[in-house]
Amino acid sequence: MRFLPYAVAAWLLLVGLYGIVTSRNLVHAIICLSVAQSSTYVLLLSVGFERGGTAPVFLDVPVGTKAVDPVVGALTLTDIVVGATVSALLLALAVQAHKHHGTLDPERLKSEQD
Amino acid sequence: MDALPALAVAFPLLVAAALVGLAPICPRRVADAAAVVTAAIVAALGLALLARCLEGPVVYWFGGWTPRDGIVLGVAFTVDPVGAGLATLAGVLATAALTFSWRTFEAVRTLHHGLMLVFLAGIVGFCLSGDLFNMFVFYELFSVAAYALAGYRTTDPGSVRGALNFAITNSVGAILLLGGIALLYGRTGALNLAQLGQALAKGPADRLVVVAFLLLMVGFFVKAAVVPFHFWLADAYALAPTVVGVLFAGVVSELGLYAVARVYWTVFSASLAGAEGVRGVLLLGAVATALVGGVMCLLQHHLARMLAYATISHVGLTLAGFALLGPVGAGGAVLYLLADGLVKGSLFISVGIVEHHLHDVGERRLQGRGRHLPWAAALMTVGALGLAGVPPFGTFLGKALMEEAAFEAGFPWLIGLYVVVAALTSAALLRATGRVFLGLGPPQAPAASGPRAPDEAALRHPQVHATQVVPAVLLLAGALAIGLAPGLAGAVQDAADRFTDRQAYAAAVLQGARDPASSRPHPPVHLTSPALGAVLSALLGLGLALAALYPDRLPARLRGGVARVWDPAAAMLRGLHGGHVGDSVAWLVVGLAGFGTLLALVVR
Amino acid sequence: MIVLEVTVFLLVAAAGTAVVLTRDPLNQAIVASFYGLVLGIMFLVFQAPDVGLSQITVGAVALPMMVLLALAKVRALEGSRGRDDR
Amino acid sequence: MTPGLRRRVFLAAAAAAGALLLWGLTGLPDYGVYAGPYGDVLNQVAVAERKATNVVASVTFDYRGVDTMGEEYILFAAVLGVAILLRAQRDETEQPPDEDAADRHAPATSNAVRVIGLTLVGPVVLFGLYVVAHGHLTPGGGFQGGVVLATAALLVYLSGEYVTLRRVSPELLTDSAEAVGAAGYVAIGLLGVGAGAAFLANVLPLGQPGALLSAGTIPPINLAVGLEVAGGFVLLLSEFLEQTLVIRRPGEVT
Repeated sequence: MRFLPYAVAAWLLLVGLYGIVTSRNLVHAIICLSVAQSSTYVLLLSVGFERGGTAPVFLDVPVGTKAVDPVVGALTLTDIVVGATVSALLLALAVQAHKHHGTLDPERLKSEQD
Repeated sequence: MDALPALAVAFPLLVAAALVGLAPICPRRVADAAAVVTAAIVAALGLALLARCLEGPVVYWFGGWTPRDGIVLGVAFTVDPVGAGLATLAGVLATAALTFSWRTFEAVRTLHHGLMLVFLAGIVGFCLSGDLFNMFVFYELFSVAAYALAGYRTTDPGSVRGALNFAITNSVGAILLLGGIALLYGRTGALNLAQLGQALAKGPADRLVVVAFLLLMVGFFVKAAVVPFHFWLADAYALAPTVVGVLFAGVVSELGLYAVARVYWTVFSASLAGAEGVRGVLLLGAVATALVGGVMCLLQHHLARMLAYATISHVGLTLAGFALLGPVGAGGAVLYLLADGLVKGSLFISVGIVEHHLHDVGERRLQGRGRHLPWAAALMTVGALGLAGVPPFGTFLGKALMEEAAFEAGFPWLIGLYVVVAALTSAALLRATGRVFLGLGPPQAPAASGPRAPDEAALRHPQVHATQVVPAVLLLAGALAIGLAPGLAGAVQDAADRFTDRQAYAAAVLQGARDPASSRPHPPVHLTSPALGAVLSALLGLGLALAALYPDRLPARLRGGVARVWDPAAAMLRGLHGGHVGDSVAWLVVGLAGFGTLLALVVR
Repeated sequence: MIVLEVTVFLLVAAAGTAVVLTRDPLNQAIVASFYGLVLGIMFLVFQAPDVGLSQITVGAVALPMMVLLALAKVRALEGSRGRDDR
Repeated sequence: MTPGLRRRVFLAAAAAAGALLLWGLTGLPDYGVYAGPYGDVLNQVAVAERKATNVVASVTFDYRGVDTMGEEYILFAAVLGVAILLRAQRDETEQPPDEDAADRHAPATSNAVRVIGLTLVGPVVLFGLYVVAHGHLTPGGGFQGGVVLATAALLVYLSGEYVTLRRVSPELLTDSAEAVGAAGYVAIGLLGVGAGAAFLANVLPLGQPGALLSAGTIPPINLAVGLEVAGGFVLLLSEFLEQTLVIRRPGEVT
């Protein structure tokens, strides 16, 4: 339990990368990238977590109540936006690639030298 | 309060939004002019910042959140001459590239200009930032803009594949980067570089610090295209539109190196100080990058791809300067990086001129067809000399400093690396220049396929426009000016002393200390033997180029011997660089494991 | 509480793995939507409701939607390509 | 590399990299223990200093507001990129759909779905606006609310009212909403410079914690972000939608 969420983060990263490396479909690879990206959300939020802390919103609870770190929350928010927008851009590129090459399979998108 | 650092980022962002918002009613010429002027203003702001931070870093707290008792609450830009210099370089290259594109570029309405300005603003923010997470944000900002810019030349199907590979591999790099940031934050509860450095300075590096350094280093190395993280680069850079390629090759790769150096000296230098082996690990990456890039460069016949591999090999040379982990090497690396960026930007424009007039960039198909483009020929030749680091180019001065540092640090063999690699890249360029513009070499069998445009195409554009040539000439002039400016070597060494002084940086950020630090007297740089080395590089390059053009004139035995070694090696290297995205990511993980194992071994 | 946390962590790891192992992109988009939801719940466990809310709107709705639309586009292209060949 | 070789190379390297990562991760404080000073200090001082009860909002839009400005422009750049990529392609191959064409090609929708979908639009829009407006008080804010607002547009589509969607959110409107939102963020930042303080300084009256009109520049920034995110996401979705619909030919309507 002491390191479980950290281990989950490492696992998500590697399993996402495994998906990209073995992928036969670019759209599949893009979703795998978003899984790898989600490892950072898990890692950031778990390092900022404080057992027994509330959410850092002091509307109903007074200031001074033990609360979790608000900074990692803000960082993860940014991270989620970045991940989503990169995925959208990649999807558009994949659609383009399909238009030019007639396939989404990276094996068949070969580099033509010269 | 003087808002200059914030304006250098906010101004291009504001113009970008305005250009996009007004796209439907904004005439094309107005948008063109606005983009060029904005880029030029950013360059001027960079210069103004550079002038201001010579006496110590300029620290700018967004929202006015100055630190309390050494605890940083907000985000700071910490501008020093190195960061400001890179920001200026980006502004200059963007101005040149946008001027070049004035006549050549069919923009999708004005959206493209908006994207270019966001790209520029991201680079500037990245160079000025003094906060690790903020660096990540700006890193992603210019990267996302770059992915889109790399992929949208719909006439070349390869550019989409290149952009995909680029975006996926670099996004994986960004994930590693963020993992490193999370590790450091979990340990120290800080994101400001200075505060992080203070927190880590309390003890020697343990496993968390080693892995955090590894993740940050690899994340930035992906952008810099250090071997084996470089497989994405050639397609992305070579197939991007010229206006984008100028910035890619000129400054973006270098940003990755800058970031490793910045983070090393502000955050990790105290805790890794005892580990001499770190130097060896970094040098290993540098040597591999320089050699692989140089050999691959020589193997290319696509002019832009050639420049892309030249970029990789020179990243290796620059990294070698930083890897010596001393102020002299760092100063040389910075100087080299600035001058080399200008030279490569100019070369990319020259290739753009060739492409614009001949509708092709394949060296063998173009044999002799560039005879009516004397400007491009001259630019390419002079640029090749600049790449070789011949005096009085700025690249020469930078290399001289790095060689001196290598000698003093006990790595004299690095000097040989500089000579050989500069010879390889300049040989490739000289060979191509000779073939395309002078028609040298035995006639090539005309390629059956390929975009061989009829020569009337060249007749339709008989004139090379000033907007195409002048930017390239000015960039080369800038590279010369860096080499000739009196006193620049001393100023750069002062800047490098500050860049590598963690405690002074921390004091300036956390306590607002702004001591007019006494500049250490610098011994004069030895120039004679580096000059001989540079001339040797250029001659070697010329010889190699001629040998490649006229292999039949070589003695048969020599030719056979070379072919036995060279051909299988070349075939293997070519096979590795197939442009498969899975390969890029697999090699990235191999590099992560390899560098990680080495770092773990040397830091123990 | 601890039991809940461990369950959610393991569920996230399993769902992430399932997303990767689902090789058909159309099915994968649906699994990914579920994964987005589970992640959102994990963030609520982490006492980060702001993040949970955006994870659910983005990860469980917007992103899978874009994937489905991109796939629809690709299929349409394949359809027209098939017809042109005939 | 062949697929099999690539996979083996990856697995070997990933085993080593995974071991290294775990080795480093065990150097972190135990899960549930927060070591650093940053968050604790902010939890103590932020409500008093910023009068915003949601500390995450004051970090996002004030203490670290420049990060969020960068983030908004990341979205801006990505949306621009998608638009450039897909529009260029559209210009090459297809005519933009005129309303008849869209009407003909859009999938048929049952009346029940249509009614439910359209009935939901109102509440979803209201909820989105609520989330944007209360970002400084409760969890939520411009980003989350903006995405919710964009989903409202999606509902319109799901109800089969694609033509309506085209009327409600033509490119011009969404483009400019996005641009105005992005420019608005920078403009609010410049407000601080104009007032003689730093860029992004919170120079508006702060009010009292818990009130809707409090926290100075945080609600206006939230509004700019909400505008940009809603415009951006509608644009993203409709660019992909456009792709799907334009390409369909009469024979393919299901």
